[in-house]
Amino acid sequence: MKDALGIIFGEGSDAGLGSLTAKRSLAAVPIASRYRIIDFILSSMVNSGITNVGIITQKNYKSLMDHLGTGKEWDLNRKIGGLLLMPPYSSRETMSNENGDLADLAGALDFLEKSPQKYVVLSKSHLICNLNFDDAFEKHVHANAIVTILYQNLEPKGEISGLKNRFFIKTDEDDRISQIKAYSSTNESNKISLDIYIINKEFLIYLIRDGLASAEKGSLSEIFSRRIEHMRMMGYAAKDFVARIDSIKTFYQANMMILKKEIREKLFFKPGLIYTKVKDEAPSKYMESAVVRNSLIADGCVINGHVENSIIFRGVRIEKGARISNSIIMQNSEVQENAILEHVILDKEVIIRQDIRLTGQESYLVLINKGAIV
Amino acid sequence: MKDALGIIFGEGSDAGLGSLTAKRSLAAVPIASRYRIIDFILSSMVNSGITNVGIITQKNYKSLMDHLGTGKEWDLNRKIGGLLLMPPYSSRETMSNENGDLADLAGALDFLEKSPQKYVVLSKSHLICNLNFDDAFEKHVHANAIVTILYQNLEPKGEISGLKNRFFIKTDEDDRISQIKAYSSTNESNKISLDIYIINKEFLIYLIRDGLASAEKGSLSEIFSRRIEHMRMMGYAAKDFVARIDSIKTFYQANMMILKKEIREKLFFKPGLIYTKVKDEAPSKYMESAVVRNSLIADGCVINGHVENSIIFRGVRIEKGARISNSIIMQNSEVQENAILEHVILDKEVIIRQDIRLTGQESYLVLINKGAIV
Amino acid sequence: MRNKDCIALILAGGQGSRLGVLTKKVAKPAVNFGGKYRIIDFPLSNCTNSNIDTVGVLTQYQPLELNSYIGSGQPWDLDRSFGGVYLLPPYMKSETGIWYKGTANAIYQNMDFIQMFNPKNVLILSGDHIYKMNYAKMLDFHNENNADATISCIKVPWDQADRFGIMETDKSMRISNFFEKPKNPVSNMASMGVYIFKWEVLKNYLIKDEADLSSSNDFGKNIIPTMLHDGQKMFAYKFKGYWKDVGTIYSLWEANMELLHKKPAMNLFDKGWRIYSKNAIQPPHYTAQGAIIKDSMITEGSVIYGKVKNSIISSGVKIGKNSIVEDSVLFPSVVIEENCVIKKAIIGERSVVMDNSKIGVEDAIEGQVPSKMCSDGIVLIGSDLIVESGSNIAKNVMVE
Amino acid sequence: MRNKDCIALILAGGQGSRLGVLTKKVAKPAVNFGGKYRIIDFPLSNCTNSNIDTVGVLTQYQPLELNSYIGSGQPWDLDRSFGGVYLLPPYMKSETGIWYKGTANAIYQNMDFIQMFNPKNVLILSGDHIYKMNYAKMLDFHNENNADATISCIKVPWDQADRFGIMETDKSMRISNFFEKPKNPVSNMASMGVYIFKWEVLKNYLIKDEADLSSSNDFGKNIIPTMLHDGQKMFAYKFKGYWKDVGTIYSLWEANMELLHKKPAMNLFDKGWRIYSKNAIQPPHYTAQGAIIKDSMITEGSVIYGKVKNSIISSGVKIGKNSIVEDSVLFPSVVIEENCVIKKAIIGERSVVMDNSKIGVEDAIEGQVPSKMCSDGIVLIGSDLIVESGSNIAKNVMVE
Repeated sequence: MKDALGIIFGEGSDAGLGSLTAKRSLAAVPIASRYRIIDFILSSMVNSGITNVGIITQKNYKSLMDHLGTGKEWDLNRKIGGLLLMPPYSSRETMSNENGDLADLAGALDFLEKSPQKYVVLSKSHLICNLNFDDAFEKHVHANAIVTILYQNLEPKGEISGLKNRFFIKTDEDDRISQIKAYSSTNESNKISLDIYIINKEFLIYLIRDGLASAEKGSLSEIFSRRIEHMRMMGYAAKDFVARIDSIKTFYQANMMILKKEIREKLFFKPGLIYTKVKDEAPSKYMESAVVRNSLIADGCVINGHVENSIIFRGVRIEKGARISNSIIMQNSEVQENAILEHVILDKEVIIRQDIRLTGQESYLVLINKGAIV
Repeated sequence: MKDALGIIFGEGSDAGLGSLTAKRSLAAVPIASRYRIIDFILSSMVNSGITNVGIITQKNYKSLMDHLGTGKEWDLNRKIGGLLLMPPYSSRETMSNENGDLADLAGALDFLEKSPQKYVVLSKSHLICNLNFDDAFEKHVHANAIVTILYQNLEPKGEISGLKNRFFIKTDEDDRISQIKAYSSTNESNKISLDIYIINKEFLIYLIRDGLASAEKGSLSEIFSRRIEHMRMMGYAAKDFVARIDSIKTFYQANMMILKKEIREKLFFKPGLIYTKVKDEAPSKYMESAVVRNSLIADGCVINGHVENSIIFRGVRIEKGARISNSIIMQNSEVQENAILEHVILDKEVIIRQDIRLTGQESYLVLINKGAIV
Repeated sequence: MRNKDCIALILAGGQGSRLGVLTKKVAKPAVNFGGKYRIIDFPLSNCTNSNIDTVGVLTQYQPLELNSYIGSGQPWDLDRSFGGVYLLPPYMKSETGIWYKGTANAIYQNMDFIQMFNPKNVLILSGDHIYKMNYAKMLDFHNENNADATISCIKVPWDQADRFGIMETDKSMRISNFFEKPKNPVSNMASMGVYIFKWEVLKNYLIKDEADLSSSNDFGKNIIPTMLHDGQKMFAYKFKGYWKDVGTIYSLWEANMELLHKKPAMNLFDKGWRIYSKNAIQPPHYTAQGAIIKDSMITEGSVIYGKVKNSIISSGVKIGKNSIVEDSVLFPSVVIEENCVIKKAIIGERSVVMDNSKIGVEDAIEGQVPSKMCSDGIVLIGSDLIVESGSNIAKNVMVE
Repeated sequence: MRNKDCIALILAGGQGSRLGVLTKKVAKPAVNFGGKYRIIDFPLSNCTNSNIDTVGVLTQYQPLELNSYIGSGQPWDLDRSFGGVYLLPPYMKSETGIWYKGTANAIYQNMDFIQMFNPKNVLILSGDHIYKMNYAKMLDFHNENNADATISCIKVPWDQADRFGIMETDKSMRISNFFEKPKNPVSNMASMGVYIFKWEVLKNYLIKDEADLSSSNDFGKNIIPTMLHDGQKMFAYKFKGYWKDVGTIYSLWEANMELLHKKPAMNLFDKGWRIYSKNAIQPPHYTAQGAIIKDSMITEGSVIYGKVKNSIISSGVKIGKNSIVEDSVLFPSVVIEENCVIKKAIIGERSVVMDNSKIGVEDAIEGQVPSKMCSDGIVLIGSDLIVESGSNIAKNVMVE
């Protein structure tokens, strides 16, 4: 797939992650003990042989920049191609998000034109997945498609929560797309778009230019839907695990799902590895009274308390007598003696003092802001 | 100087470089056949042993980002420290430049706080120079100063054009600063500030916080001037060549000055080398009818015409019979047969067609926009 | 020409034969340590943390794994434009090439390399010690004394002093006598094998030493005694802190176990002096419902279903249900299947212990010969081996 | 485990003794070429441009300059996390180490390295040719034929065919015969020393060849004839374009001069196939008021006051007033002072020709012995030399 470049939207326009995205873009939200959300789609692209990736960022992208650095960890510290962050043009500062995907993509026009590749793999950052696009790409080229939309089959139809912002497609027996339609309760298709596209680059450039001139709004799904008659669009069924993060609830669920063996073993290893920024922490240390069950633990932690069904990030300290269950504890947080946390999400660098008790529900998670002392 | 970090303002707030800065920051303006303006101050910092440099950018910094890349060419592709671009915070987007230097520096607060170094070398990007800060730094530490301002002696007083935005300082026999004053015709000092500062980091952090709380405005010169009674500020006389770019005129003059042997030999080699982005062009080729006199030529050019007193950037083609004098021809431009250019600045990728004649004056340079076909 | 104030050279050529099967395919400095490190991470990280950004690693024996581990030097921030890390094997000049004969000859053969940086001082290190040391402070001491050579030293127990180079100094710490492995030590100040030399001075001694055909071209046996004899200014720099030669199976095991102390002398959690290592690209480790882990260090990619006590678990290790691992060091990607008991073992990379096996439980088993290299009951299993279901391996056995 | 489809190995161990003083201190692939390149830039850039991102460079002879030139591989975008460029000198296994005996033995000794990447195919290159070639196309041809080996070949003049490995093929380009340096060549299709082998197949032949004590362990002499004899599927891939062995002083000079043609066969200005090189960190070159430059290539850091005709001027060269340089190749940082005449000379790095000197002007001068390595009037001056004021050096002389 040397002939494809990647474009990732750093923001999900529908990111409702509360204080987790107050000071960082969705792409930079920590997940799964040692990753940021963007690591998954970015690693998927790299593992598919893409060596030229542009990331469209809007606001709050300092933490994303800090995370990606020179791109070394994704082997994207390249002289030819590599990683490019595309900040908003000054001329675009007056535009608001309501202008839609094409306006966001306008910032990438220069990148698209200067890159030698002929195809574009385009995705939002909010998918927790481990995909390889080789097969879809080959089918795209072979079918002479202009756009290929990756989708998943819902079984049974419409059973996932949060479908209301999703698009469904209908395809014929050759997987050619005949309809793209926003979710409705009377939905007739079980093919839900992943919002990952393979697009011929020249066409994408045309679309951006054309869309800007006519001020065309909306998401790419809507834009493609309007043109369905005029262009050859194919579908491609992705069969791997994909979790979509668009709320605190889906964020929490995705973390908890990774505790499952069958998901964990695929998500981190197959078809490729998931890369992230290296922090050089020591191995985690289990002390005398540590009790840990069904949990993911990153490096650099010191554990002397109880941890169950939880996701523990790098450099966390859990003191004796502390009890943590069904919770997510982010980097460098500290849970002091005899504190009790249930259904809690601690952002980075939080301190929970002795004997404090915080209890949420699966339906109502307690979220503590970065750096807070409770 | 491992104990100092660097901060560079990507913009000169007084950048009046016309169309050269329409789509790029001042820091990214091409100069001297193969450099960008920021290369000089950035290389000076690197050659002084600074390994942690933050660059404060505002708008239009895509070309700057592209130029700096991973920081490899400045040996700043580091895991520990290295190069950090600091984009504006979203909370700062409503602020305008009129809020002054402290507001711009607010974007660097996080960087300042997380870096282990105790001192800051702070400069704007618009100085063409090759400096080593070791000696000034040692004096700063030894004198227990809070701020050291680098200055130059004007001989005779006030003979440089464009003094009206400059600040002069008065120092006692120990080089302690007793006055900082904006230029006026009755100026009593010949010590002109270079706007390069060595500052104790903790003090700078205090100043930014304090300044933000009180919405203090103005340049650092003004801010220091107001506090002159309360803090120990030292001067340091820099004796090397420094050219300041703040207009098309000073930009043109700086380029032409580099043609002088004594300036060229120091500026590019002493005390350190000047680094820039590598482009992998072939050596330049002089064809049969080439005539070149007193000119700087970068790699990748093919010269078959006449060139005199000019600055030729990478990848330029000059056809037979073309005559170029007292001009600056930027990257990948093409001057076709028998065209004549005098006192002209061509931005990148300009094409001058056969027999075209463009003539400016030293006092009125003809400036052709990027990509134009004339 | 640019100069460096001080560059470092790490002697990483030794075969490390006392580590038995652990160094069958890799050089000693590449041996795993502490769950996610290799021995050479310690001197390399010390250099980075001491602001020494130019390091030559002198390799000779089985360097492939070491080379690909060090790579561009990026994990230690040593991928610098002028400087950084260089791997220095022996090479041919004109028609001839010779392998490194001794520590001094290895440096002698790389004089051209050192000259590229024209350093004032060279720091000579060995690649087989576990310690954290600020070389910058030693360099300050060296410069303050205007010394020709400075040797870092540490107090060792008197009964071990005969295994080291032993120094006598005056009050100013100037060295008056140096004895390489003395039978009757006069002091217990032992050389750590960490030297700083003025390069101009060392250069001459290397050339003289090379010309002397009777010399064994060794720092401890030849260069240092000769310099001392010539009256060069040589100082001893006292180092306090954890320092451990991990040249034997027992000392390697012991150094690993010492990390598990409540307040270990070698603190890997110190953010002011990180030990860097090449990242394994593994997910967080997973501790299952029935697992019990106490007094242990576990790193990324491991999956633990069994019981782990007082052990070091490296990246990608799997420990199955009802298995017990105690007082052991499992190298990366080791698999312990179900219902095993592992005691006081070091198990090499990617080896698999199949279910119902016992390792290090019995004192002796007929047909199993204890290894001379193993002691104190330690079992050593090599890399890439498969221990079949229901195996029983006695204490002090080495499996190749 | 990750695999690579194809990795490249560059044989860069040769001494290149026919290049005389130019290879006294550096390996042949590190010799300067074309103003800002070294010979090895060509195979390395070809690899990058052909999307081959894993390259082993087999070094043996004087590798220091080559090593520090290649460094992390960044100039060729070969500083990759999995893959990139590796320098592969000979090393010791267990107690013994042997230097590379021949081209095939060099690959044999690095089988462990190759195995790390588990490639389907290996591309074997030599480090001493100037050419631009898309190896990806050759690989496609190799795969389409399901070949065990594919050898790139080029038509050479019949009178030179006896210097090459010569192939006979059928219509499908399958090789029927291969003659290493035949006295009476049956064809003028010469091997370029560019081979693609199926790794699984080559591995077996390397092992067999190593066991054969009578073998000289060479691809052309041993491996290829044996494979052919065994009936393996071997194809010839026809290369069209510029290809030059720069193994002699004359051919090196000639290849440089060919760059100055109006439309050179080796086009360095092609943006679709750049030749990468390590940057010298020099300012733009400066051409002074009185300078005259025609039909020449000049690169960064040079300062020209004199007259330059039909010459290659490398980075950092200074040419003084009233000096004339014609038909010459000046290596980096050469200084020609004032009033000199230099004709048909190759001058090594950093050498200084002091004022009023003449080089290559006289046919013969008493006391100066023409070198066997120089021909056609070419003068060769080594690196780091000083040619005193008023010197006069005759044609065909080599100065060490």
